Amino acid sequence: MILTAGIDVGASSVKIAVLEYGTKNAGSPHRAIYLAGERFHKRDPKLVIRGCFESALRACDLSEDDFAYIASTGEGDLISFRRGHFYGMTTHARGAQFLFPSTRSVLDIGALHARAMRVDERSKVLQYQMTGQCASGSGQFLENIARYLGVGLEEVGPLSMRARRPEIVSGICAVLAETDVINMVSRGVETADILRGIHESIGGRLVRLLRAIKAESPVTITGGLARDTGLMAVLREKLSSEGTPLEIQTHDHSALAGALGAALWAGFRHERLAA
Amino acid sequence: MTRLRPTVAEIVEQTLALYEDLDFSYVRAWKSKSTSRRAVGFMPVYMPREIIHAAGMLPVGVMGGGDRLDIIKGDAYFQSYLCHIPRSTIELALSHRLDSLDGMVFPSICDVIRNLSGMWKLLFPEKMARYLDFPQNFDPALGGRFYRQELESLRSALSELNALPPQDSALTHSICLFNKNRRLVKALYDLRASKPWLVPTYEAYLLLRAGNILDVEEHTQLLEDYLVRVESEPRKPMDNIRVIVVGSFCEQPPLGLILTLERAGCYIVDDDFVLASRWITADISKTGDPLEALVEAYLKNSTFHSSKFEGSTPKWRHLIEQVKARQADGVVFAAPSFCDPALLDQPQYEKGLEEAGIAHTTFKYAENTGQFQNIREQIGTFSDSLKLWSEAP
Amino acid sequence: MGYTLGIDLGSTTTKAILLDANDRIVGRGLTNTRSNYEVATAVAESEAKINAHFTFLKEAVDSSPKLSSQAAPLLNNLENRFHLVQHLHRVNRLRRQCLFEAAADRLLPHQPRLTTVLNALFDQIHERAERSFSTADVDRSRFFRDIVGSEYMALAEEQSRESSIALDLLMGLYDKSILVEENQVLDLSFVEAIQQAVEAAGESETLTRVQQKALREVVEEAASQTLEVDNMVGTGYGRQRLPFRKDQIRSEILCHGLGAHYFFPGTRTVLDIGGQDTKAIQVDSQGIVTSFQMNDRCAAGCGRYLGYIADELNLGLHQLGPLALQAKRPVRITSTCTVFAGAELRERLSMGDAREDILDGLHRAIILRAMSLLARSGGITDEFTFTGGVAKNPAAVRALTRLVEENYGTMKINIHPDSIFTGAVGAALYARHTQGGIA
Amino acid sequence: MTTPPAARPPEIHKEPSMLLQKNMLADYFTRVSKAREEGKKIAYTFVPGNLTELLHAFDVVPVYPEINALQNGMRKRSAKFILDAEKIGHSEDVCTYVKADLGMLLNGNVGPTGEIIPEPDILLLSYTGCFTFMKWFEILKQHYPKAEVVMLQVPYQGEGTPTPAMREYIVRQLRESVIPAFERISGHRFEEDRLREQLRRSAEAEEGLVFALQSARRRPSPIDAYFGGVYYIGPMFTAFRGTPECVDYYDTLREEIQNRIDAHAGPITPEGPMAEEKYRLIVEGPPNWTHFREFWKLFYDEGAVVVASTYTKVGGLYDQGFRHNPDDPLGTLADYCMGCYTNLNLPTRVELIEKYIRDFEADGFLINSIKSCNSFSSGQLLILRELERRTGKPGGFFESDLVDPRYFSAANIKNRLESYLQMLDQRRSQAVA
Ligand SMILES: Nc1ncnc2c1ncn2[C@@H]1O[C@H](COP(=O)(O)OP(=O)(O)O)[C@@H](O)[C@H]1O
Ligand SMILES: Nc1ncnc2c1ncn2[C@@H]1O[C@H](COP(=O)(O)OP(=O)(O)O)[C@@H](O)[C@H]1O
Ligand code: SF4
Ligand code: SF4
Ligand code: SF4
Repeated sequence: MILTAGIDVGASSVKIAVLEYGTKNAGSPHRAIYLAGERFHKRDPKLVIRGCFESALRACDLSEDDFAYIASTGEGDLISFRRGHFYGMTTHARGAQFLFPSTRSVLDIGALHARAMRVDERSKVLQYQMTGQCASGSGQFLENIARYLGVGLEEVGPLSMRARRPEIVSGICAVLAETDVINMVSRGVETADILRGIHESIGGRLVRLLRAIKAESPVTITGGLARDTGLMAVLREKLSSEGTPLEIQTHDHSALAGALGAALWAGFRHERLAA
Repeated sequence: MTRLRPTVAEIVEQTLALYEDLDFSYVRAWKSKSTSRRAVGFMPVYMPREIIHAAGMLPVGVMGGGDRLDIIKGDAYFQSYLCHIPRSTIELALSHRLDSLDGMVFPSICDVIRNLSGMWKLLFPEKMARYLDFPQNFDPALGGRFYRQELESLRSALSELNALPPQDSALTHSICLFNKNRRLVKALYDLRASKPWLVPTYEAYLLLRAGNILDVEEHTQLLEDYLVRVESEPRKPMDNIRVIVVGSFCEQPPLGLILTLERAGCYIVDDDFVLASRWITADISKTGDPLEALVEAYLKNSTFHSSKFEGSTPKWRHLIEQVKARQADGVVFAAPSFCDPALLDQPQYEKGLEEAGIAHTTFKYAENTGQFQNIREQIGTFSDSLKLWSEAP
Repeated sequence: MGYTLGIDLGSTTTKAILLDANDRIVGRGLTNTRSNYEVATAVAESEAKINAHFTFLKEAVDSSPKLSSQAAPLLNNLENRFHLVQHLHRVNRLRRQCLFEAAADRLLPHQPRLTTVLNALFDQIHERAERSFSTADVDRSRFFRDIVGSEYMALAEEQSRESSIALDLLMGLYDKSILVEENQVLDLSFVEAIQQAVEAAGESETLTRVQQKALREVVEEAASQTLEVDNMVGTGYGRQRLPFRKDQIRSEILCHGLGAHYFFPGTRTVLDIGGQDTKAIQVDSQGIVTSFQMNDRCAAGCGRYLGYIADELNLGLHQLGPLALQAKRPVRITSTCTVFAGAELRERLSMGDAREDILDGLHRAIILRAMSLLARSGGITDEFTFTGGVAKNPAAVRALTRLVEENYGTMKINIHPDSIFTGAVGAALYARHTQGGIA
Repeated sequence: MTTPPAARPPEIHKEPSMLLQKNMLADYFTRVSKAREEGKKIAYTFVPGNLTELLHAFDVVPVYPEINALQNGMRKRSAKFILDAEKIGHSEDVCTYVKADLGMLLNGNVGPTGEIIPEPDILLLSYTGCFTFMKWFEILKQHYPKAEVVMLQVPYQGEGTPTPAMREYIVRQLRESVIPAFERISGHRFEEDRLREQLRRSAEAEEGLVFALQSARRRPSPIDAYFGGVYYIGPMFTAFRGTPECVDYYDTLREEIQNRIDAHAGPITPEGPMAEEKYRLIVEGPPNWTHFREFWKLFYDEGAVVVASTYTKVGGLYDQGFRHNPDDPLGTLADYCMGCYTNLNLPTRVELIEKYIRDFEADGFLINSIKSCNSFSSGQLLILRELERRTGKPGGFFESDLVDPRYFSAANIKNRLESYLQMLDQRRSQAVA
């Protein structure tokens, strides 16, 4: 057994996974011993990453030298203490399949990007599609809206599910959404209906991403928005009613899938290098 | 007189300087050698440059403004949902950077370039601006005949620029020069395909771009120098995948994008950048009527392409052949945003590749894209996926 | 004598202008736009009226033999006090709202601790306000929301560290409460507030008894002046939803053209960069619009872009420009999208690029977009007037000046200190001149 | 504010000609759906530069994918179709007519009227003024491997006038490849007299269309030459040209317009008759189909009447004198193909609109710039400036799409239209003062 770490640097937060990697020889299963994420909150990402990593060391009572391999993913350039780097989709695919071995497609929904991947049983990415250079419909977008509505992130999902008459919106700017939302509020649209409308629109885009890669069931959702139960509900609904039905699954550790995947690939790579 | 071959580094430096020179100083310098010299610009994708050359003029490929040109006035002419190249081309012209060109030819490639020809007529009435139609009917008696008439009419329009009557012998001579040039470009592409670590696409691309502006003989020499010199460069193969890039035939990807592709683990073993230099795939006949030879080359020996009607063989078949010939691991579709010809072809290509079990990936860009993160992630994953999994868990 | 009122309901700010019968500006009102447009309009209008009262007050003080010697400091002080009174009033309302939110069911287990923390927090906000408002230069361009918001955020961070109450929870309470607070009209009349201000001023200033009495008199007189509004016209982003008659609504393009003409009769091209839209307008010698262009619904080309960046850096909007002016090695920003630019900014910062260098690039980016809009509207013709909130930003002005010079040659570039009111002035002019039926 | 369910929208006003057309269209789609049973061959082909008379001469039933897309747009079916096409990999960026058509195909090729549109035997790629047409049929060819593509390339008027070489190219293609292909596939011999007969009727109906279009020179204009105009060109530009029904339709139309002229009445709109003609406008560019009525209403509400439009010329510039000439059947088809609006180069388009602005005494002009259509849209901003410079009339610029509802923002367009019209007002009052 060896120790590996995966550090996923996202647009809004850093996520760390520490893994007991069951090598081929040992034959033991891989086991995550530490999983955590922290948001940058306008602070210097480098410092947050370092701080977060040190908390992990402290919590596991380890030092940097104990690791066989530290891998970065995402904006890994910010990490000086990594040994190798894996691309985001490679790690999310691996992480998702670790959480749910049955995974055939992965939908990673983060702060700025969403990407859909179709994977084989060895978590090889067969096809994928990402969103572009406009943050409309991204996690950050949703966060902004929640802020304008004075709703906490964790309330977004439950509220949206209470909607009765979703207010359909489309393609609104993540930044200017403030006024659109204000307009809706001033027209007396319920908060729940606004949120649901936005979920519908984001959901529509996500479904298109999934369809574009000819996603297969089951789809594992990774990234921070996996926590948004409202969005998940919309996705479930759309994916069961439009085209070939797709089943989706989320895990408590969905948001950490990238870090997990990186730690897993780290172990794999270490073994190959050692061989 | 013996001449010292420039080194690879020098060639790269020279071609990069040419690439970055948005003022086309080379053209000015070339023209300043004689008052009768004329230069004629042409838009992508294909232009029978021989005709311009034979008229004693410098054919200059105008490929937009790339990523270093600020668009100040160009947006005044194009809506946001149109591709980028026409606006940067207009910007170049309005900022007097194209003043050294005595005329422009707009080959038939898409509606945007077609309309640009009319815009040129409205904006710069004092300059020659010609639309050049290509045949979509490949019957020599129909499309061939029509194309010949187009070429004749272009020829006489050119001869008005410097009052020299067209001469068949000159055209034949030009055909020979360009044949040689095409052979060397082909050699460059073949070398890159067989030893991609030796010929980074960054360099190959700059060399092609230089061919857009340099006098053909000078360019041919440069290619020769490069091919000789690069063999002895101390370059080592890397664990990269081999890909073909498709869709970038008109608006060109920024250099940063080409670098990103290479850095994210890809060897580009074929592409459709600066296609005019490779549109004709075999030597053009140097015997007989030279115009007829140009027409025949177009009808029979031109590459498959989005703005050419595919006839009975779907384009994806050609692409699959290319993948096999180049022993590529996969295909990268990189098309400019809003490029109808490239984007409408993509799903057909994709379908064909899928049936043939060839990996592929798709993204869009603009010539002035500055953000490559997304693309890097995507291409990185693509190359990861093709190489990591030989023995994955 | 009647006044006309022009309201420009912008996406970020709502502006009100009062013109007297001679088209002289007597009152300016500015507030941030919020979900309830009527509130925004009402607040801007009342601010304009307050401002008009101060205009009258100033005239009265200036002409009062007993007070004129100390007019400037006195008025300044009075105005600061006045705003402090208003401000504290709102802080208290916000405190009550936060406490109310903290009593929500799901928070019950935390409530006792929350109450303590919130009270401590608001006590400090209160104290700080007392201090900052008494020192002369308060930055009036920052609205209640911004001033209180940044203080709250800083204090909440402190409190959460000390008290183990999650920062997110505290911020959530604030976000909810500020919305409620903002959508109420101020329930404090000019007279009440000014009297409190006079009391306070009387105590602190070294005024003689006679002077104090004189002050009370002029204040009373100014406060009692009625502001009879004959007609009003609304314009701006939210004009369709203003509670106005159709003939009292004008397109913001027209109002901007006319407003720019009011300030600078030689204007031929107007660039307005507001919060949510950017407009390039060509006007004729009468201020009548001949052509215009507006940007798409994308924050990347307008004021919100800078606002977003300022938020990212935890800076006030007014600090952004001056910082950018100090750039030494400007950075080229590659993202178009505001949100991505924000991410790029953070990334570059942590890579070691200087804040001012990045800011310079960001300013240039927004102006480049404006240049393209200008080109689309027909280019730039002498004289050129720059209006809207962003005209207050010196780095944006510098970038614009340079690009205009490079691409259109030298010309007169006008920026008026009241430029943010351009649309409202245009609206007020329409209100006056449509009355006689010259529509 | 929501409308209570009980309150029905007001009755839509329809002119007799509109009802007639509606029936013609319904019959047509029925005919199409039954064509196969009746042993007829089916050709898919495009509107600009279509060879309807020739198809009829071979008894081949024409199907126009553009018209299907348009009709589906008006019936609010296109949004789903477009999404479906995007699902199979088509880009958001490309022409939505193509995507709407592919989407319909993916959904069983059920046409706008609910009847199934049969597969094509022929893909007649006679395309004028747009490259996308070529791509479109390349794609369709993959879906219909049995169909034969027949190419008729129509050269673009790059230098402003059709040259004899271009005309000859088209005529030769017709004679040497198109007609033989049709003879082979349809099993009918080419009968030139049948074609002549058709062309004669075409020319007759064309007179009627021109009467309608020219009637807008009057004040008040009895027609709206854009929103109404798209109906007036319907039979002429599609499957009816050359048929007796087409002639009848234009007779009815003529009578109807004459009645309004006599009554000094303005156009009939779906909201009712136009009250007062406050503005006379020229419009360049196609309309948006998904919100057609909403779009029209914006004009109606403001008293804006469109007196001439370029969209009504995509199927030929009859108002500029062109008539099908039965005495030179193939030559006239060639002239027709080359003369369609989007086959004109930009300087010619500018001249044409300039002429409309003057001839129809317009107060200004508007450009509805369509995201889908590079052929129309690329260069329109220059057209705008050029026209403003030449005529001194202000131009307004809108952006929308043909059949993709995602690109129609009523609020935005309303805002722009209002601002634009207020601007016209201001300039008028200034001119008076
Ligand atoms: N409980 C939650 N409900 C809804 N959204 C959430 C929740 N928690 C996190 N998010 C969303 O997740 C996003 C962050 O996702 P993440 O995958 O960490 O992004 P990145 O890796 O790009 O930083 C945030 O933008 C936020 O909107
Ligand atoms: N003091 C200031 N310094 C710099 N920029 C400012 C200042 N005040 C406002 N702005 C800028 O102006 C924008 C608001 O402009 P404004 O014309 O009021 O917009 P709108 O009319 O759309 O509400 C803000 O987004 C901000 O970028
Ligand atoms: S619309 Fe908004 S979210 Fe989209 S690119 Fe523009 S600024 Fe970014
Ligand atoms: S990039 Fe594509 S759409 Fe644009 S001009 Fe070139 S070929 Fe035409
Ligand atoms: S691009 Fe324009 S002309 Fe061509 S098919 Fe699309 S809508 Fe029709």
